[in-house]
Amino acid sequence: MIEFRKEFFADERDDNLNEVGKPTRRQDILGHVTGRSPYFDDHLFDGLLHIRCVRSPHHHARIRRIDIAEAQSMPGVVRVLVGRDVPRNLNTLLSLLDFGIDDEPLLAETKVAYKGEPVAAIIAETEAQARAAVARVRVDWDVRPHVLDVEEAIKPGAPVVCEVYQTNKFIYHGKYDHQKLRYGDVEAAFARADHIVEGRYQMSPIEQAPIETCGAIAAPEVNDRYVCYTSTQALFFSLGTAAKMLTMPSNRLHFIGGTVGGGFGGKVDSLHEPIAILGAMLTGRPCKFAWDREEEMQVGAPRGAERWYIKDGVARDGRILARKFTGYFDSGAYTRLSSYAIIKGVGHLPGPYTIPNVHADVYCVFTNRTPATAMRGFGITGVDFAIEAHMDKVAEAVGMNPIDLRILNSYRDGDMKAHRRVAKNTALIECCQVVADKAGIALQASSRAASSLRDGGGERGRLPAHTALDQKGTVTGIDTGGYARKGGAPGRPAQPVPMPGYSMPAAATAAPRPPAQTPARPAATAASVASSQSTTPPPPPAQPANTTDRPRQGAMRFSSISGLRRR
Amino acid sequence: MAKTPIVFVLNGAERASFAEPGQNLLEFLRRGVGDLSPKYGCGQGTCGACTVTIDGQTHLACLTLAESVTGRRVQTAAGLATGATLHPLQEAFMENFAAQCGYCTPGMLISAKALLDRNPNPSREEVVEAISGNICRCTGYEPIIEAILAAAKGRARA
Amino acid sequence: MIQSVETHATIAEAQRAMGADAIYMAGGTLVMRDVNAGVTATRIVRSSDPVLADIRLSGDGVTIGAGVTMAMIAVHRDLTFLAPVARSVGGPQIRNMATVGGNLFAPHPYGDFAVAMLALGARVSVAGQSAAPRPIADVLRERGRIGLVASVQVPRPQAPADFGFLKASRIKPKGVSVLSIAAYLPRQGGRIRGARVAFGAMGPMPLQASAVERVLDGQSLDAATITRAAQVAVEGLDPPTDPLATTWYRREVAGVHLKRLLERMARG
Amino acid sequence: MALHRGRGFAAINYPIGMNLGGDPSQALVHSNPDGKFTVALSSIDLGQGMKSVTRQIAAETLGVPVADVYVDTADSDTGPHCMGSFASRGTHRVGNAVIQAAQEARAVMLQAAAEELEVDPADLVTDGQGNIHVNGAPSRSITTMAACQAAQFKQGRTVSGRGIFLIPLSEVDPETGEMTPVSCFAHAALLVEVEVDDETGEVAVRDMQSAYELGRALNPKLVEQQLVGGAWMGMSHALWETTEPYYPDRSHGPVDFNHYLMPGPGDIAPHHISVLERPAPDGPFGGKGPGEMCANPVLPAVANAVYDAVGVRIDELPITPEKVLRGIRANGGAKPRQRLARGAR
Repeated sequence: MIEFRKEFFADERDDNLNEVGKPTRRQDILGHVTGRSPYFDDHLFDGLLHIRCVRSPHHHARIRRIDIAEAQSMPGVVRVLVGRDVPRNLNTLLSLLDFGIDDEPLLAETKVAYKGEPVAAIIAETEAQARAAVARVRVDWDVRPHVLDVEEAIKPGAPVVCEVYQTNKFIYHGKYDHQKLRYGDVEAAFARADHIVEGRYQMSPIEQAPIETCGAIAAPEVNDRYVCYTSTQALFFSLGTAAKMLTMPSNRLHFIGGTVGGGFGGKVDSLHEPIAILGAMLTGRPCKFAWDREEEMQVGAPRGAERWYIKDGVARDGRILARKFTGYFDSGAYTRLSSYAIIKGVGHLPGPYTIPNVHADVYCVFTNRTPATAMRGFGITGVDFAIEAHMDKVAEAVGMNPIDLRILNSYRDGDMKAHRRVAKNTALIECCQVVADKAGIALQASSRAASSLRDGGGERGRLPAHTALDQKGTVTGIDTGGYARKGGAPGRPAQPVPMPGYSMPAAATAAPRPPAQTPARPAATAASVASSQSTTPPPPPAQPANTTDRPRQGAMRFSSISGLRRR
Repeated sequence: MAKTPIVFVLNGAERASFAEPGQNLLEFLRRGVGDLSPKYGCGQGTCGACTVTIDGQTHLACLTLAESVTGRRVQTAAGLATGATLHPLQEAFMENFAAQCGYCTPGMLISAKALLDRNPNPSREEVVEAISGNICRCTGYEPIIEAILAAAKGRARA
Repeated sequence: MIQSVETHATIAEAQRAMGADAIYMAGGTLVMRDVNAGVTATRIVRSSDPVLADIRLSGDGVTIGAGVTMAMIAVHRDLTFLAPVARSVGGPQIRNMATVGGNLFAPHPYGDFAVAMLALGARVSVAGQSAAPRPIADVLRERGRIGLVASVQVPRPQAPADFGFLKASRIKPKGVSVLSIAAYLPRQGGRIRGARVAFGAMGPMPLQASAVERVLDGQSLDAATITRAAQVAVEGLDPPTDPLATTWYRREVAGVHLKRLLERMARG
Repeated sequence: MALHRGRGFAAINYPIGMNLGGDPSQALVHSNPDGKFTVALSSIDLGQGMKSVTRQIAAETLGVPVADVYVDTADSDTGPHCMGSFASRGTHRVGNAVIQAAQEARAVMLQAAAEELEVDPADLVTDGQGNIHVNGAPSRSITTMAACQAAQFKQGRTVSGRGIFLIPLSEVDPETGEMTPVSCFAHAALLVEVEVDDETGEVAVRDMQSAYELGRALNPKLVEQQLVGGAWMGMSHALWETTEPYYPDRSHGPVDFNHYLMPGPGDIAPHHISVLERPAPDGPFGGKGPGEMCANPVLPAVANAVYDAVGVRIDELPITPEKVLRGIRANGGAKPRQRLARGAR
């Protein structure tokens, strides 16, 4: 039930290749069908220890005291880990890319911000013994008010979820409490539109649900190194995160993975590797830390729920004149990757259409739920649902066939996009035409004749003469890293280097890697404890949780400082 | 806690090992016996990744008490091939691209084999029913159904 | 955490070995899940009593050992009326493991076979008790303290069309119950005599729909009767909200599914 | 009771890769003395086929049969740095890095061959079957094995190559959102047909017609795997999946696959796929990466189809029977729209 329509774009392709384009069998298929593909847990160790976490039963609570004495004396228990055992117990994933402020402990010490947040880890001879000991850790909780809805969370007086971000909003560019997209003037265009179409769209939190749950096994290796077998989707991301949190040179870690039982975005958070390695460091024995299915579903980070409001101004003939978005991304209790998903999502607006006026305010909101993370289509799937459900309403409002409406508004080669780059290599119109044809839907003559290669550019390729700007949501005193550099790039960001089809990618000049910083625990946690006691009155616009001159942290960082190669 | 000695037949060969009290068959096979082909997916009996046959009937190893296989015949995906010769289902799964991450594949193959062993020429509906206790997150099931039907057809010709 | 596993030769001995620190394991589909999660007793008690696997026909009834699996019922030539019920439980692997006795103890939303047992007016023999078998409704109500089930005695419908079963689930072909319904409608001279209708996943345990039974009794299974039965479907039911559906939804569709089941039975 | 058929449509584009920190990936390629190659990566195969597609890319670039290449993934001691397998970046980023590495190794192999054949390496071509010959003169040839043997045992050359792919770092303007978000886009359009039960609110997907444009299909069977499985996941997101059924309330969160709902093999519908290939100028052999975007059009298409069938707009996912039933009740019954019927204008 699949056909390859080679007649489309045939003159842009050289199909005379030896191996590319062939239905070659998968290299890994023999291992899969014989049950011999080595996933992380398919490595046997004598004396393997098992790790299970003690988790918060509350959405939001301060920790008065953690009593591990009884658990420590349970049969089979080798060691109990708490936050102070983690050399550097605060991290944000994208710190490896110089983006965001460390906001999340590996094991919570002073407070928990979501139900299921780990506060201790039991290391025992058997999994059953670890489970039994988990039940014997006594935590004295001071339960606090919590907030679960994104729009409630950003109201004044809402409980502060994450101490680093006092208004429950991630700070972009050290400047705004949301990411803006401004292209043209939507309000002016709404005033001259024939139809205004509005909608509200809500995604649900979704579990990546790989059949293999997340986990890692770490063991002492010869030469004073540690080997870590892991289900990670991003080997060096996990290695870098572990090196940072354990303050360990990256070359003392030997990560092995690469054969993973499904990921879909759920295996990038790098929570298992540092705990498993820490266990191996402190016990001198191989340690396994993996989620069971219940944890995978409720403690493992889901696709974050997004809420989108869309307002369109539409001309009688179906042309969309203006589109305005307000988006709330439910990041849960910590940042993980949601901050970046919004940047990716904003670069995607207003969808594959050429609309002369586009406006978006998108907020990364902290709530007392399981932190969100990547999932297949991260940053895009939710807003695509909103856009395309909305397009159906627009079609109805102007009385058009929904496919004709898409083709009429579709972007074409040469059109200017709202993120101020020219569209190229587009093919939306052809996809629409093929489906309409297969489904027996009669399109307008203009839709049938349309092409991604024609009628783009020109007037459609020019930047708007006027763009309405504003300073709404200004924040001061916060530095959230490279992407969040205060003021950002004033002019024209770097253009991509054009690359020919099969030629070698332009040789990249490797920027010198900055030397590893000596880890130092930032003052953020301690400083913020006091300020979060009150739920009222509303905190003023983000007080500095970190000073702008705080050195960037990290045992190993992937990115050259953003902007080093800025042109 | 006394461990229990267990003697059973795994993929045609007699095996012996010790089980912890309350240990499930999945953990016993993997860590006690070293057969890593059944996979842990849930420990709740809801995903089918640990499917094995016991005396020819499919069971969920995670919900089976290890000692209940004493004296019985267990088959896992690791025992499907005969020497270097793959089972027709394995060939069909390779040919039909019926696996992506491969993690559900061993359990899926065992469910499919149990079907073909009792019904060599199943309908599509019977295939669907036979794999309904095995969850796949990657493939959308269609290539797996196709592979099982193809294996059945190949066998019918042979 | 489990410290020991005991296997007893008879179900009566197993009954005697039970205690507050013990859990009885039959097919394992319910108990092993708890064992894996570490939330259970310290002793597992089992029984190898061959009588548990017996299926004995007697006149117009059948006695099914508590250890008989769903798969055994699904293929038994004298139990074809129960085959659709057995096939609705779990997937193929679960059916090879799950037992008739265990199903009586399955928590919401499981226990579809028990729904059928309730509709058929089955009686339950408890291990080590010489007293007469007890009505299943009592056993379901007291299932936390009833003791071990040895067997279930089930009347066999005189006509296959007298018994019907429906399970509504979100996933096909294997999904757990949004609700399930079993109806036993013996007919004499075209009139229903002694109607029994039971719902699953509509309360803390399988529940008998007395209001529906009252509407059906003495009537022929015609459109008007079916409509009236559907209207009172939810009387006496107490459906919970769970990840699959809300109380509201279950109440809204209970009558719809009852109507569909009764219409199917009316068609024969 | 009535079952109502409805059709819904959606069209999307999808950005390939991410624009954070240059999004780099590296690859190393080297040959054994007999001309059999290994590609060392730290990239991850989650099932999407990373090992398989990079193997084909390496073989194509080296000019050797695919059987002469194996890909080893994800050992941090041997595989060079890669950001990871996410953001649809694998095929595009890693593929480009493999091309660069394989080109370097190929250049050494051709140099070695040239020395043996006493010709200019620029005049040599590979036949993809394990031979190197002078362009236009197939008889003046040497096997890749002989060339690699000569390089390593006679000439003292390493038949190996290093590759990296890095995009220019891109700032994001805080005032306007100006940025270079990605390097290329994939596209899709999809029409779904559903059947809605107006007494229970249950929705069944009956048919899907799609067109996906994903650059060059580097391996058509791997593409098919992604598109079939991805569309299944899309309908699953649309109609079934949630970890918090009563969001933003956190109660009743599922903890197993009996309560975390995904369509079973009995819920799937025929999916008629058309693949269009407009090669990406910066993609490996023009490939883009179909892995993530294939699910996206299904979600809105299903929502639009439900509206078409019974006149109920569900703007909150997932589209449960309860939401549909409540909508039908609120409207005073099903209100079919039928705007995309066959032949409709």
